[in-house]
Amino acid sequence: MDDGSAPRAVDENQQADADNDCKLVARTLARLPNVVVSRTNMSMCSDSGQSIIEQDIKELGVNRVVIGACAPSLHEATFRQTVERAGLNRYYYHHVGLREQDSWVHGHDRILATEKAIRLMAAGIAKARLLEPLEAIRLPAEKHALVIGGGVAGLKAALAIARRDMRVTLIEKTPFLGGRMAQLERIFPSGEHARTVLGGLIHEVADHPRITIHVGTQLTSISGYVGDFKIQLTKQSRGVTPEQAEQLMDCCSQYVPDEFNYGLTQRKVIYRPYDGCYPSLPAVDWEHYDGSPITCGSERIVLKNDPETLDLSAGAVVVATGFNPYEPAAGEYGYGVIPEVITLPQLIRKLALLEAGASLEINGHPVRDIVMLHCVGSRQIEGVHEPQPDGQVNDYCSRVCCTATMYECIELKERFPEINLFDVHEDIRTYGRGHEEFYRQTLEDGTVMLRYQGENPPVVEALPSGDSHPLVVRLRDRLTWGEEVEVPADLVVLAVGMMPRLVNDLVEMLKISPGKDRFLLEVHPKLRPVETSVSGVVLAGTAQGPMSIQESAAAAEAAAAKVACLLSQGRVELEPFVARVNPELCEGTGACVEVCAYENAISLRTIRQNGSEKRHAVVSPANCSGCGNCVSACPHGAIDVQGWTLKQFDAMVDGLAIDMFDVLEVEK
Amino acid sequence: MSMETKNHNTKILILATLSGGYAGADSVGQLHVDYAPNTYILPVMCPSMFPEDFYLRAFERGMDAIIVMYSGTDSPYKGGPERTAKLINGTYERMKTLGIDTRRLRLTAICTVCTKPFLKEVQQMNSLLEEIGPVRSDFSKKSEESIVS
Amino acid sequence: MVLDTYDALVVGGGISGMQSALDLANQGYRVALVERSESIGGKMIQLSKVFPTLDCCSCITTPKMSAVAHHHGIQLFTYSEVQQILEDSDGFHVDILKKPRYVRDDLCTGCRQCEYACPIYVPNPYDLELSATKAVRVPFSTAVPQTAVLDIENCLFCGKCEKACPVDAIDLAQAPEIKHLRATTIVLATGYEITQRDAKAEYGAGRLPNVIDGLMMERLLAPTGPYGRVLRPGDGKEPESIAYVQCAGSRDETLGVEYCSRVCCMYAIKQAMLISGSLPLADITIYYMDIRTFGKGYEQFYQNARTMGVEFVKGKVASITQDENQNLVLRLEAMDGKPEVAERTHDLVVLSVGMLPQYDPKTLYAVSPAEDGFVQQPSPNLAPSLTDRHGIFVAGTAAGPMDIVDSIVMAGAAAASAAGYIEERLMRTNEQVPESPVMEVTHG
Amino acid sequence: MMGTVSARERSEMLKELRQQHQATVDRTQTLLREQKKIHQAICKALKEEERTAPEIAELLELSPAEALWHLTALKRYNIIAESDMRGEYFLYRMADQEAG
Repeated sequence: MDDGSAPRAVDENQQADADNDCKLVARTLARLPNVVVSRTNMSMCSDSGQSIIEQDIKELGVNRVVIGACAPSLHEATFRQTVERAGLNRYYYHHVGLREQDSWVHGHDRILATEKAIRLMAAGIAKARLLEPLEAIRLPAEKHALVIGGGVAGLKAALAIARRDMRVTLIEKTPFLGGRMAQLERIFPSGEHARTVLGGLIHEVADHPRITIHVGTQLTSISGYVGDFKIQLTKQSRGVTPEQAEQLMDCCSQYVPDEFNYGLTQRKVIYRPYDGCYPSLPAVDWEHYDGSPITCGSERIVLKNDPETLDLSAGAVVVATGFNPYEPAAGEYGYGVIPEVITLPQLIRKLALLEAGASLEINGHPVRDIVMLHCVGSRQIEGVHEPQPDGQVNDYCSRVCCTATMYECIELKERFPEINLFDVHEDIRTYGRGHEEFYRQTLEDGTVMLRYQGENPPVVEALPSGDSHPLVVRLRDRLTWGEEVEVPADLVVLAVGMMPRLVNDLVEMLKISPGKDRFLLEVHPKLRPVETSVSGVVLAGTAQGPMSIQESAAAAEAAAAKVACLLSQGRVELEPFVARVNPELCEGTGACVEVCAYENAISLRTIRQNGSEKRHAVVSPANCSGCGNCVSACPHGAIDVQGWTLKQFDAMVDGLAIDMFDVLEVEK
Repeated sequence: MSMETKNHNTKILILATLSGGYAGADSVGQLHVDYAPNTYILPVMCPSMFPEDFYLRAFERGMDAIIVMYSGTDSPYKGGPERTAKLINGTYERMKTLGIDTRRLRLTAICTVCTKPFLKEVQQMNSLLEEIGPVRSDFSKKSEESIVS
Repeated sequence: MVLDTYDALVVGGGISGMQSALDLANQGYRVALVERSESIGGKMIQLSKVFPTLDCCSCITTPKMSAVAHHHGIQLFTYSEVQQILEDSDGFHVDILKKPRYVRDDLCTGCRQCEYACPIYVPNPYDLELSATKAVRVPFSTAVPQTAVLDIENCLFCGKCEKACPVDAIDLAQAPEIKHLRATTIVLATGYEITQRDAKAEYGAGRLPNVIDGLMMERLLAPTGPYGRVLRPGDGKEPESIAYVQCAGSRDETLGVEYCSRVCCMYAIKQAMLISGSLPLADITIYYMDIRTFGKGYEQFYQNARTMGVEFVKGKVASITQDENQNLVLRLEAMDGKPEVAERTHDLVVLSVGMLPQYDPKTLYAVSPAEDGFVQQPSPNLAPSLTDRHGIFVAGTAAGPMDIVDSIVMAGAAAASAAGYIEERLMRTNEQVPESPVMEVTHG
Repeated sequence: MMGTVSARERSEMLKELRQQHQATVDRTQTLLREQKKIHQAICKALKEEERTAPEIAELLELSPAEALWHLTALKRYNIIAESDMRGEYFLYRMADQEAG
């Protein structure tokens, strides 16, 4: 049995991917003071690996555990639970990241990588000697979630959270719910009508007693932590009342391009995006309304936006801010320069606007030959594709465009059987359940398949007027073994990829991170696929990456499950890494209070001690962020962040500096 | 096994924030990009906790360079980055009086996916160390007295 | 009879089932998890590393297995199968058959003394029979639970294991047991099968030892694999030239499998990268129809593999035959850049086999399969985890091919749907307290 | 403490079980005899000198795949060990006694 007076450390060194000589590391570390046992194991995180740790704690009296393995973000929590199961305080555990920061990055120099492992572990052991038992901070949690985004992912997340007996506030930046899905017509794989399906979902959400909806609303500030985020929202005025709305809309004469139809049509600045939208009350487009009075009969009415501020607290935030279709640069495959080049979303709107039985025309000419061009704004290659203005190259696949293109090819053939279709692609990625069927149908319909190599993309050019066609698409076709092919076309449709909606303000406020592709980043695609690095902020849908409707709905429900895991018990546990004052050393200088940026986190109190009054600092753990501003400010060294003390850091530096000749076994 | 190779006599201490540099270093790991192994990364919540003495002591203990990879404007801690910058500036002043080359201490913002900036920082610091040598060469210029009281 | 009562029954202990169980139990629900094999972990625990992060697979899987095993809210039934399901106003009544391990799970510590003592070597299912194990064994090093199982079909009844066992856990008289339990809702996470290696006569009908499937290659690449390195099973040669045949069992009308299996492109590319890591001199060629690297970070992974020198050839492999040195001759049609039919020789061929449904869900669960044989999703867009039976939800590859990331997300979705269903039921029960008359439920 | 079954009772029980599972016992006994023969032959060959899987196959008149399977089996239970390479094949040798 261990009497607690002699701290011991055990090193469990997992060979993650190692070029490192783990066994040498383990043998060396075994020689360090207090180390009781030092092991290597292929998978310490497995159940059998964890039982070894439990056994060592129980049988050898080990009372500090250090593991060098993968990044602490992956398995630190796992091992804290392990030591807790064996009866130790969970904070008697220290995790050293040897995989991502050593064995995976120093493959060229095994000896130095091994030395690095020894030093990092020695530092970890040095810290472990000074670890103290800590208790998690338990705080009540609001069973209330804020969902940002009123598209299909936000709606699904809101409904799933509300069904789990929690309150939801759903906010949508635009004046109407529905998001990108509302702009679709028939959706794959079921063939259902998008707005019919969506309408059903919206009404379930709108009718739910635990869901509050705010449209025209954005997050303007957020503070706090999981379980208790203090949130401020700003809500734009609707601008019209139900009584005057229809008349005002009739009278309004200011038109702007209609983004619902991707600029193919115009709409008024008082508008409904589509029939059956929610809310049905029209709204004023404040961004475009020029402020001039609207003449209605004898009345001249000036519309006024009087944004309202709403304050609320929520336990968790779901980010479902969705995507934008890639907007090709002017001249990219002729887009914006040649009127006969449009995007796939535009084609979908164009076909929706076309009356049944009418023939397809572009720019006043009948359409006979259409080229569908894949991967516009997706799978871009540096040096081949022009970067976007900010230097970004979209090197990812957008998942849905292949199936969406096949699906449109089928619709085109159904409605205009005489049209010739040419599908120009690098690969056809109809991966989803039932999607291959659409590929096959497209082939059966007689669509001509042409395939280019990514490094050698096709070229779209205008033909001189008087030519049989307005455009020509040129490519080297791999299906005919590299033949140069020219396809004259009346219409070129660009299957544009997905881009995350740029929500920089929101990202900054929430302190979450975008990935290299600018989509919001999850902690780990398999271990924590919908969580962000900020506890209590989760991701849903295409804000995270390209997804189909089905995938967005599933991701949204997964996000809801995560929210339920966090909040359903009505309390959250926070790490105890907050400031702590040593009353023995505190002289009440107040230097700590001065540098603290958090309200009520640290304050001076007067206490009576041995008959005399003394001022000293007191920390309120729930308000403390653990930043440590106060630690460096205290002239008497009286404050520390629990679990991250200065003494521990000094000891770690000493650990890194150990003399290798003292600890290494000498080879005979 | 011998630990002696010719580039092995320097150590770079990297203090990296969990919300920034530490995650950035993990991202480099996920890409399996090789870099110099004389880099010792310690995770920190926010480097504003370190007083000037901490850095001086680390130099004294044989850290030849220190890179503080904080989260800059992305920091989740209010006031943390500003205070860190102030403390580092204070440390520079004290390094000057002690004769330690101030380029040995560097404050830089590294984000969770900043893999290229991370590698660049490590590479630049190593080039500097090749040029100016280990920290004890700075100390030997000064008297034997201890630098931290 | 008093029944064990659970909020949810999760059928299947692979990655989807484990994730669903954890997502439900972490919300405070009581969950029963039934797994038909000796250990949880599913197919995922057999894999080497996972794309696109190249994390070692056991680093992702084993902690989840451990979390499931230790969770207070989860009751684990391994080596057990659902026998019968009845439904009444209380929910589902389920009979579970606990198959005899012939080893007492309350005593066994997983020390493997029985395994060392057993004289009979049998093909090891965990290594897809590429290696050997014993007739009594702990299924694999990271198995949960760490309880031995005795394969009675290959037992000599020699008694050596009984003598070797330090805790008297061997019980050759063990009989199957039936457990009865009640659950409000059921999540089907029953997974998939892979295409049989002998499915295609053109590819040697499973008779060529050096034509292996993707899962076998996973075992060869795993650090715990049969040889501890990549060797070809036909004779132990270290291969210098390895070919991947894509869509071997998917997008193939002759097999009646018209769908894409979604994972094969990525696992082939991943394996190619891992092989070039361990055998830097080996040539690796991937013969494909379309490269479908559609997930987050996948396209970049594919481009990296191309940069690393993995050769991608667009071409359909018409047939595979073996020469006198056990090398394999591939006949290729419509090869990239060349109109003629070509022949190429490789040391080892990996068939990128696809995913097939496990079983017909109709018989036991009264849940309809779709035409592809996987569980039908009547509301595929907005409620992908719904089945056509009220109260039964589907997670992961039981609803068609998908990769691990998508399975995990869908497992979360199934957990959310199941939780919503449990809450609705609770609300209804609460509303039926004696004083008030039975009321219409407005939200349900 | 649990009550333990006496050695006598145990052997009685085994005898009964063997009768019940007569077909299995017959099959596994044949299998055991074959395996023992092969394993003894492999060990004898490897005691003479280190050999590759195809060499063992030729010596024992097995298919190279079968030879490899048995070598893998013996290696897994630390009876033999992998050695250096000869050409494209690994050699196998008897395991060090201490390794068991």
